[in-house]
Amino acid sequence: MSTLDEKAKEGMDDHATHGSDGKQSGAGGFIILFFIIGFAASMVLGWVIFPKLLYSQKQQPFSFNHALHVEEVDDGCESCHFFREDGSFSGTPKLAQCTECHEEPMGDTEDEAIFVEQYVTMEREVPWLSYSRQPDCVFFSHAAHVIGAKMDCVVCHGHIGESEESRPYEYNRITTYSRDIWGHNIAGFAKNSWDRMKMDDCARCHKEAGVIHTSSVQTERDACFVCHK
Amino acid sequence: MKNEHNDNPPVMKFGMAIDLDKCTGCGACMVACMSENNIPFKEDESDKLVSITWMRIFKLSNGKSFPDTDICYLPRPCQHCEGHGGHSPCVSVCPATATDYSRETGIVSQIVTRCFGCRYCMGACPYHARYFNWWDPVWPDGMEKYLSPNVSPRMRGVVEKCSFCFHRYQLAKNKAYLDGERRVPEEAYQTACTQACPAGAIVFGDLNNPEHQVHQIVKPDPKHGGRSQNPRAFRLLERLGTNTKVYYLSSREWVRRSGDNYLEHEKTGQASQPHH
Amino acid sequence: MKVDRRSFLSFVIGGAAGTALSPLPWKLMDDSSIWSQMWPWTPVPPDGEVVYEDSTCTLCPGGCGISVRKVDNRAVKIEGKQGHPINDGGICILGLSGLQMLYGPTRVKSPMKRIGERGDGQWQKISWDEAIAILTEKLIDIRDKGEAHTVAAIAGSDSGTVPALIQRFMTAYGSPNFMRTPSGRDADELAVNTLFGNQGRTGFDVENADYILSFGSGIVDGWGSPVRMFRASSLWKDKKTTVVQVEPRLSNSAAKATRWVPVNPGTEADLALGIAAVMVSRNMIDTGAVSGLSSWKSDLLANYATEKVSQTTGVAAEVIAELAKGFAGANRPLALCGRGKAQTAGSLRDIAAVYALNALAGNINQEGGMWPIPEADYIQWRDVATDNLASAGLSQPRIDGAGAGKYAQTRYLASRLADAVNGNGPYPLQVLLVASANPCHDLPDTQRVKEAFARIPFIVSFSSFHDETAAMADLLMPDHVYLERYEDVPVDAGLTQQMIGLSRPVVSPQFNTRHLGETLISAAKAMGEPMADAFPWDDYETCLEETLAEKWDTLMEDGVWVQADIDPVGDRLQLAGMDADAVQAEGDVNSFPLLLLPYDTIRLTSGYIGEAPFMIKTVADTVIKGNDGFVEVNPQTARAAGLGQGDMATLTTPRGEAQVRVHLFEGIQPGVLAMARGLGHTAYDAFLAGKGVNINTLIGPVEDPSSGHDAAWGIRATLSKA
Amino acid sequence: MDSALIPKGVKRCPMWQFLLGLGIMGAVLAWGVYAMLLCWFKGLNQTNMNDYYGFALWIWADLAVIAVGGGAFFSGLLKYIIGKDELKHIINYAVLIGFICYSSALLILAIDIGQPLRGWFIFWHANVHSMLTEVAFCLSCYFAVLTIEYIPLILENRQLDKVPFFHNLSHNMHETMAIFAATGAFLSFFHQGSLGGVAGVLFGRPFAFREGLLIWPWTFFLFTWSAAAYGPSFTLLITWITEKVTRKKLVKDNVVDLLAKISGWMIFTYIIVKMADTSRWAFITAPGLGQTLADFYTGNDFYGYWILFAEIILGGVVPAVILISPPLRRKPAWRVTAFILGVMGVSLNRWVMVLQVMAVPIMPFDNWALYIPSWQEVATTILPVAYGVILIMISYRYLPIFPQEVELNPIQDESPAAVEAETESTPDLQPAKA
Repeated sequence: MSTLDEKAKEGMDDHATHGSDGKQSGAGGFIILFFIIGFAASMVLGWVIFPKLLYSQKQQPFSFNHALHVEEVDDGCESCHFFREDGSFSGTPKLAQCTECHEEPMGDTEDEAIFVEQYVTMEREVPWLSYSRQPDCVFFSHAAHVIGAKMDCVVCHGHIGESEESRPYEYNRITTYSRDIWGHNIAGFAKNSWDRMKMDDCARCHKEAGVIHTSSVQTERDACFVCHK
Repeated sequence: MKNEHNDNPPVMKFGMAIDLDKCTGCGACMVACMSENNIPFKEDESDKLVSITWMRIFKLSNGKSFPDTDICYLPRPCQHCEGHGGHSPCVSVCPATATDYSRETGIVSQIVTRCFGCRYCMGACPYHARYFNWWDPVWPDGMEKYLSPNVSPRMRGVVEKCSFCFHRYQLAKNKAYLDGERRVPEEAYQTACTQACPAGAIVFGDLNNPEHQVHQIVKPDPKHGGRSQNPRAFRLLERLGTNTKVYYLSSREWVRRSGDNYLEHEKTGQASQPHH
Repeated sequence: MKVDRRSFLSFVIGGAAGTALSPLPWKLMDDSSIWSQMWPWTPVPPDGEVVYEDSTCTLCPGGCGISVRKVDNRAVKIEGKQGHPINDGGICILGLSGLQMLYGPTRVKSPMKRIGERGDGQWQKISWDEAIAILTEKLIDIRDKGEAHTVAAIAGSDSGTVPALIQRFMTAYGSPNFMRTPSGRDADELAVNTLFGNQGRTGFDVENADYILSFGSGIVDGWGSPVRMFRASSLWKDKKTTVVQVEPRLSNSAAKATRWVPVNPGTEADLALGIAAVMVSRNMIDTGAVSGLSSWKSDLLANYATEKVSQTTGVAAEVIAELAKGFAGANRPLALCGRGKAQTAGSLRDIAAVYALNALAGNINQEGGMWPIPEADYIQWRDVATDNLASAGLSQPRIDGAGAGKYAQTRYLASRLADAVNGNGPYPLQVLLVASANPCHDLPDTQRVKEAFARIPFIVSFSSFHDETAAMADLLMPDHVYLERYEDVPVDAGLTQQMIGLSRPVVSPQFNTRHLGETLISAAKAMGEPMADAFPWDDYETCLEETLAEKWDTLMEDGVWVQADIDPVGDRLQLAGMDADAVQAEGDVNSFPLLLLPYDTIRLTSGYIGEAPFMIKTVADTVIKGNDGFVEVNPQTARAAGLGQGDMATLTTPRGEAQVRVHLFEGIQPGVLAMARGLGHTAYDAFLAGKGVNINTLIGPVEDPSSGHDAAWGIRATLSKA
Repeated sequence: MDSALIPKGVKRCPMWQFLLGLGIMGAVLAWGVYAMLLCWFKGLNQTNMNDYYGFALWIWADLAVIAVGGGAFFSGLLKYIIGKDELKHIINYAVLIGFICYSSALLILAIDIGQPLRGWFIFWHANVHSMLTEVAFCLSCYFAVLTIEYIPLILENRQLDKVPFFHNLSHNMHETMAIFAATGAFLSFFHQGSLGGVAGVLFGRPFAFREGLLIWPWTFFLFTWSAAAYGPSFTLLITWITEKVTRKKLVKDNVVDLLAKISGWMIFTYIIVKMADTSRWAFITAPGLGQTLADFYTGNDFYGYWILFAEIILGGVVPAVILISPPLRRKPAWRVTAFILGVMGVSLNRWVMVLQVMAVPIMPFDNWALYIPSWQEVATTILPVAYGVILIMISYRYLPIFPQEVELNPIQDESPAAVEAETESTPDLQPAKA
């Protein structure tokens, strides 16, 4: 007997046995109560438990003090996060950049010790977890935004430059996206421009900035290949 | 940026001219494309109906018997049809807007992460320029090292096709921003196949820009749907109204005739009967 | 409180409503699609800084400059080097596939010794020290017994420092048996020696010629320096240069030519001499560059009268006259020879006839003409001091018979190696060293070659790849691949200049491999005096830098060193070498009524490099389908055999038999079959192994009576329904 | 044992027979589900589709079941809007068959797409220019309508009907059924049409391409028309098979005759228009693009002129003539032959508009691509047939599908000897629907 048959049969039996005594249990109050219980339980599940299950955290290899570094360097963010000659953006610095200053331990913090012992002396790249890495299908041009549109880093990256330690890296267990991309608020609300970096957010900002072109025949918006690869 | 409000960038129309008299069928364009665009491969690639080759070389024959036989090779990238106002055969049929026509560049884009694999576009394309990922791409252990970060590897179950190496335009634009230039120079954006072709048979550039070599070769006639005014030039299946941006050149009449369907009495290059 | 069905239903409905109003279903739906957009098993190539590193490609003798794009430490793309004198940005399909070899699964990843039976593929990883020890102990042992000559080496080239180190190693060791794998170069060197009286090679100024008469040369199928020839072919189109291709089959080169002249297989030299006869009889020749014309003339006119030649070659008399007129009447005519990629040596007669045609047209050392020029001689090492053991070994005859007796002018005869080892040689071989060569696939009559290899007690392969020869080896000492090493690359391949390219390490070695030069130097040092004395360098890089001397800086800067003005080795051609009989295809006409010809295509490799997956992907489904290889047949011939497109057939030659599929092709003469060279690998990986038929299993060497070179251009065959 | 569930006044086969039938069909279903799971987990490499055959057996099956499922909307239109009241005796079954056809179509689509998890993009990121978007929206909406039309039928189950809420719901739904029928007809018009449009808009493929009216190519109207024409034939065919299997008369002759007549006239008008369309395409459209009819029907091993003959004459003219001729129509053998030919004809039409469209080479140097489906494709195509049979079996057993059944089959004897076999020849259903 297939499962379908069984189900059908069970359903029938159910109707056959309970159908007759259906009339006597007419307590309407209970019915509403059960509705409310079901409703509340699923709301708690969906709004509270589910996000907890969906997101996980990882710690950075060691804590990085942006504020301290910004004070030390001359050129602000661009001292370490700069444009290469071909117009591409360097992103997270490589070890070689760090060791320009950190050949020897600078300061006596625990993080500095980890950095020097485990990475500088071992000549290993630091496996930083990038909060704002877009998925592979996205082509994001820093040049277009920073040089072309003269945007500030803060618009997308928030005040990370003022941070004194590295916050945990949160990511979605299903997609492995950084939570900074998908958005911190489970309902999808974004207070700040950097709270979420999904495609709609790109589009919204482009619209606000008045840089929406009508190059796409299908959408009358920016063509797909502007930001995708 | 505000002052550029609704100020659309210059309208370009990237296209190609492929000289079939020069093309030797060597296959360099195919492999240049594969290695530029992270195209996967399987143990058996001899079934050409399931073999992803954004650039594919067809072998044409004049159909005559020995010793009057003649053959010609025809490299076929995506033709980047403009159709009527950007409604190329594939673009208008995609139900999820995964493929699109850009008025800015004339390039037909394919966003594989949007595509859900219905394959309607493949049915629509008369050039068979679209390929479905029937399998998950797998690189033998170690070989994934040569994958380029500029082109996202595709997953199983989506359609992909030639992009005119659009990522190279994106990168060239980065450089242009850095250099404070508004336009990408001709030599800064060339497709991988153009660059590799040892016979120099492929010329790529902006068909709208009279300074570009491709414009000078093709001499597109805007009054007649972009038809070339070069007597050696033809487009594949031009009579369907696909309005492609890949032009072919040949001094051999049989080759030009092979590029389209003609009734017996019709002259090669004759326009089709208007049917719209 | 009794939970009845309706309460439960109510609970479920409430739950459903709540769930719908919570992010759970919507986010799950969205996330599952995002998951599908970035499946963890789809690789995400890491981004980084892009740099280009220039080097020289050594996958074929073409000598192209390459620019390798790297992202951080990964090589991601090979492109042609802009402005390089040979390829100026262009690149061929093989060069483009290099990274699949670098990172591919067929690399030999460390030195290994055989532990199973030969050919079982059972290996044990060993250290380099152990590998060197095994090799040197073996060699010392043999040498001490006074049998140094029973060690032989076979290599893909004899020019450049690495082949020179092998040769030096052999000399110091005391063996005369260094062999180069056969190619058109053998015949060319012999022809220059015979016709111009000096050692040298030819260069062809193809770019400046205005009438090309090609006797089967695969101008766009990989002949000479392939990318240079592609560029020349396009240049000819622009300049409207006449190109005549004489060939039995409509090859790509024939299709690109202005005119294709189908000719009976193997009669190209007859046609060349027929044309020469017309030119001589009509006095359309330049007598200044030839000697011996008067005595040669009468024979020529008698033996190569147009009607007779027409009979032999199948080319109409008026076509012969037209060709003669066109060739002789052109300003800068140039005749080329060497069938396909010139992968076999060919007969002296074939090559001499064409060179004579060039001389008669007066193009020797002229713009657009043929240039007999010296070989590069920048390797100036002090002579090897040989001890008694070495001298004794060196005084022995070569195992292949080259350089003595009737083959006195011939340098190498690797095509005779199998025969010699299989019992017809002067002595048995004890050790064979194999470098950048894959004789177990590339030499004709593969079965006989493998038989011979089975007889050699100890084989060392320096191959970077698990190729067919490595499979027969006892010790693997893998070389770096070209993208991991320094090497000088002297380019000849028909160039009219002397050119040296430099291969540079683009990436650090991926595996535990070692530069062959390094291996030789350390092995020699390990063997002690007098071997060590012949290898005074600390390492290969020192050797290379010292050898290149003043060229080193140029090479480091430009990647290529060019010397344009060269004194030719001769300017008068001695009319000789053409009186031998034409070399016939092996086999009896009655039992084997058809002729099988190998053909070359640029999409398949020649030499010891196996096709990369990308290359195989471009191969048409009329060349291989699944694992089946195809044979090209004229529809008329196929019909007679009751065969149609795609049918399985048995192809039989005097040397072997293979199951093939039929591809009907109008561009091939009835009665002639053609099959692509370069397939039918048994080694390498699943992307290559087992695909198609190795035509070398069907063709055997045919000796050129005047040189001993393999002059086989085809073999007689039958084709029947399988 | 399930007698309480069986409608009043009718006889049903014994439980074991019913379960045996379910078991057999369940096994077929399981085979299809296995193939379906293979396609989902391993990908579409399980099929023999390829880059030349992006659409193949499945899309054909989709188009075919939707075409023959057209009986639901057209019968509804006739009954509720036009007012052919006799049809109320068959409308339930028409709805059920429609429901099966449309749910099957949706299932097949979910298997057919390469990325099922992203299937909802067609709604969320819809491209309004695409015929497929139109198909997806109208198809889903119409499926919802069919579900709504099917629900009151379920509620008529003897036990469910006892619940006052369900009883009232069912009653009220019946009242408003005309609205749903109208909605359904409207939606059907568009999605049937847009399925025709799917092929007709392909201006890169002269074999499929048609001129048309506004944005809709002629195939749009032809598809709608043909679904309306052949759909009732399919409903009647399935009814006939059901009658044979149950060995009972379920629908009165006058009802069958009326629907058959309407179907006949519809087919007749359709086939005239179809011939006009074919001629225009063959003599004007295709030659205008440099192609002749021979380009589409010669030079390969399968697609010959026979297919044109089979579709238009055998599958169009012949059934039309039989069904509009009263004497022929009233002979069951002729009538059923006409139904079979008609269903074959419309299925062949859908085959041509999917498979042959893909097969014809357009570039002169290209080749015909022929294709044989893999077993996974066949199994997943048979899956909906098994599912349909099971649903019919269950529905027939427990729901009063045929209002005239009680009247036509009065129960004389209450003894259990009078049993009816309803399961034996279920496989008969497969060829008719596949």
